[in-house]
Amino acid sequence: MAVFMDLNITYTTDKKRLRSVIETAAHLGYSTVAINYVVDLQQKKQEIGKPKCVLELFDTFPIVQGKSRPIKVLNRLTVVASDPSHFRPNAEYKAYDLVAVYPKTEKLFHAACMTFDVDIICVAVTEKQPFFFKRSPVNGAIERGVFFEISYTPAIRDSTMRRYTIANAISLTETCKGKNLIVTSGAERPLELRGPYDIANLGLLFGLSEEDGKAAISTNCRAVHLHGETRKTALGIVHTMKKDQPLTERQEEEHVPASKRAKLETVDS
Amino acid sequence: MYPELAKCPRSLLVCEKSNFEHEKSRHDTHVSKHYFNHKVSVVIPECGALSSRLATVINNFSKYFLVKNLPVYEFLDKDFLKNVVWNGALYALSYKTSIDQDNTIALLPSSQLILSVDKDTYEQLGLEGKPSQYNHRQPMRYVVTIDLTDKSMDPEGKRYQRVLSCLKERVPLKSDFLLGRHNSGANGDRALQSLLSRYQWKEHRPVVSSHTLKDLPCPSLHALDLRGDQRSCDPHSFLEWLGAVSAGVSCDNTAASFLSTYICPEPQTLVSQALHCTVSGLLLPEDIYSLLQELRRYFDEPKFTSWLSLTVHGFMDSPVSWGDAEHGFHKGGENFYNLVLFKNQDYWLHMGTGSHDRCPP
Amino acid sequence: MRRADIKDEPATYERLVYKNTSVYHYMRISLVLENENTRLSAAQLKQLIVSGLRDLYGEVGSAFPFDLLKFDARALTGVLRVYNSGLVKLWSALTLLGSYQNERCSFRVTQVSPFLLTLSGNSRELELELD
Amino acid sequence: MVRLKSRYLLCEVCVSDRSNLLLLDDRAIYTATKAAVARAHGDYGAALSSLGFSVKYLNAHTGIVFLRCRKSHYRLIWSALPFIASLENRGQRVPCFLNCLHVGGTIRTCQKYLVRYNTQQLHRMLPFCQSEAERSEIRKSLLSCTLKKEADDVDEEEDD
Repeated sequence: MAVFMDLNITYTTDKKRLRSVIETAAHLGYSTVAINYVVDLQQKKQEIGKPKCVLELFDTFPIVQGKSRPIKVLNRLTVVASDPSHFRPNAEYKAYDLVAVYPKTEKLFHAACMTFDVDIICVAVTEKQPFFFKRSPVNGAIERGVFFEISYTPAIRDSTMRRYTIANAISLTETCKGKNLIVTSGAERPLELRGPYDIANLGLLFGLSEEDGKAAISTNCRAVHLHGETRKTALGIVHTMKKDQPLTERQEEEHVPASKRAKLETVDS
Repeated sequence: MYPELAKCPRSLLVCEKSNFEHEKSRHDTHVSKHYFNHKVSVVIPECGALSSRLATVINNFSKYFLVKNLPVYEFLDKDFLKNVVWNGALYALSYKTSIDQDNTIALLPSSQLILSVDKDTYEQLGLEGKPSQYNHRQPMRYVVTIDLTDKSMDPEGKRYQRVLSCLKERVPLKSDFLLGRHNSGANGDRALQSLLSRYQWKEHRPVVSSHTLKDLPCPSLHALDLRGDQRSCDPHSFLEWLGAVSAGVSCDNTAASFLSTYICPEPQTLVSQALHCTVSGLLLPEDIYSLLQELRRYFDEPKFTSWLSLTVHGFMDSPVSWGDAEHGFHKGGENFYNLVLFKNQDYWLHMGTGSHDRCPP
Repeated sequence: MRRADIKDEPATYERLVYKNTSVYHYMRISLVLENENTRLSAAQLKQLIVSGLRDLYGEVGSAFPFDLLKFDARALTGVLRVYNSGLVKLWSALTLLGSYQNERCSFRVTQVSPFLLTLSGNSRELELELD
Repeated sequence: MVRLKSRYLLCEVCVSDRSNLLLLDDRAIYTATKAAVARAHGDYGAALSSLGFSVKYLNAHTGIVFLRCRKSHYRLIWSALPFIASLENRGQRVPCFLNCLHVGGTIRTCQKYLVRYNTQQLHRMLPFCQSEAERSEIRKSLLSCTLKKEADDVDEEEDD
């Protein structure tokens, strides 16, 4: 099992509030959070900008509750796509640690599952799912290592949204059988965050098993993070980093298969 | 209505009754095999203050150390191995590491080094281990057990060198540690001090607190009735009552009250006062055993109460519970035992664990 | 096993294994409110939880008893006891509760256990200083 | 490919004045059922029941309704049915209650049950007939009570 992560903290320009959300996340025991920049290209004057440098947020990052290390903050881009032209991976995407897409139509959902170079596919939680989750795209996404995301904050805010969240989540878990699912907050305020064990329990309402619920905030998020890294580093094969390795270690590593070695390198970073 | 929502995590409770003077009584092994204890609490009905002898035992609990950023390979230091580890009295547990999230490391007094590590660390480490029992779909956690007393782990041997290089060069595993040591030999002290001197550390004493409870409804227990058929209450109710006492939950409710319907289990008596004493920190089984022996002597003089209780909580994030049985954390990592001591040296032993744990021995 | 007539006979060995027989689960909770000056009584807290349960599970689904064993009105912390079958429902209702009298709030569940005893022995709360 | 299994609830709308039945339509039943589920089982129940729930068939003459829902939570809807006290359509309230006759895994088993049920009802009516014409009418209906003829049409199975 891996550390707990919340890969969706909604970005706000209110720096103080953003900071207090991240502090609360650390206090609740999340080891990694991602600040989410949502871009809806349907609306005017929306463009993908550079994310703010996370180092600007804090002088010293808050310490995770129950650990002796500080919280890790990532940047994430979410593209709301209602038209295939909206999703154009370019250099700007590279500045983000994670890339997510929120497909509005079935056609785009299919494309997101099968071809788009993304880490996360968002599932509608504020409206009734406009299409069914078909097994073949969902299985395709699972095979490609792309994860589906359900955010719980709208379910806290409003009773109708809560129904949509639960209904959409259940229809997704019926198709994906609890695999490749992450649960995130999407919080804008500290009081909208919930503790990791609470969310693991909430997973039962979404049709997940107890273990799957816990995986949805830990193991699966770790996989998303790794997937994001591999996307950044040319399929995870080529990755440059400074590291002095003693000769003995090199020799010993010889018996690790090539594919494994590549994986290890990304983990190190 | 919702079968999927009515389930809850598994829990286990093992209850035993026996007599301390029984030849085959295993109370000593149960106490000494529960390595990492975090809190001890004693409840003595009809008692106002700790007797001086009990107070001495409790205040003499061994002190322990918190060491910052201690690399694991330091445990394999030749001098340290010889003088401290092999003497079989060192308890080390990584501090502020969660068994369901982080790499957790423990050194048992049996000289077994247990590394409960995540998949990434395991793959890089290159030491042989086995997947954790509490893995889900794919193994994400592995447990590496290294027996430091094994012949192959002789400091001259090849395997020793390999383990050392893995822990030193491949993955320099380090963590904050809680260290506790029981018997102090001069050589051991020197070796331990030389290790500590290289890192940031601080000595801690177990924290003792005790208070007296007045007019407490108290279940009456009868040594022969463990099940609670007639003359005692059943084990779960008894433990619940003990929990209520520790947490300061009031028992005076009626069945109709809105807030709580909790009442003290039947049969009950009202005791005028009861002593509740707790010790917390890294508590060594040896100290707990001497506390147990002292508590047995409590009944040497005539007392009003017919029983007293001793509860020992284990560390929730320890990689082992009893002996080398793997321990995990699902929704809670409870592993504890409770001893009820009776006048005639009879005792009850309750051992409880949560969902990610083997059945207690 | 029981021999009522012989009083001081030492107990014979007996071992019982109870698997999942704990009827209750216990939760340690604390309530965080947006306005730190808002006060509420134990009864109001229980009422808040009951209404949260009713919203999420309706009149039929929320019809199960639970106890507020302890409540500290100053720190807004408490201990709940609930039947095993109601644990997931109660817990999720607490998670999804977001407001108290039009004020944002949040329940933090500190610990959940099948044994009340372990709520007072949480090793994750062991804080040691190093100075 | 795994099939999502369904359950069909065969219900009878019981009203005091049978002419009111003609006021009903699918929508009225649908909204009333959903509201009852939301009241009895809250947001969670409402969310669950919104999946795969539909009014498959309504016979406004006889008040026979087929409700379809997922097998995994048919109890949820079934248990909420007794809470329906009235149906509303175009501003008119019809006090009624729903009587669940049968729960089946396919429409066909429900249909078979319905035929049997209606045969029974016809038999019960036979002794109360006033005239020979009525009697022969019912006899005719009884003879036509078979699934073979109109396998996929429940509509004409009966009439009272």
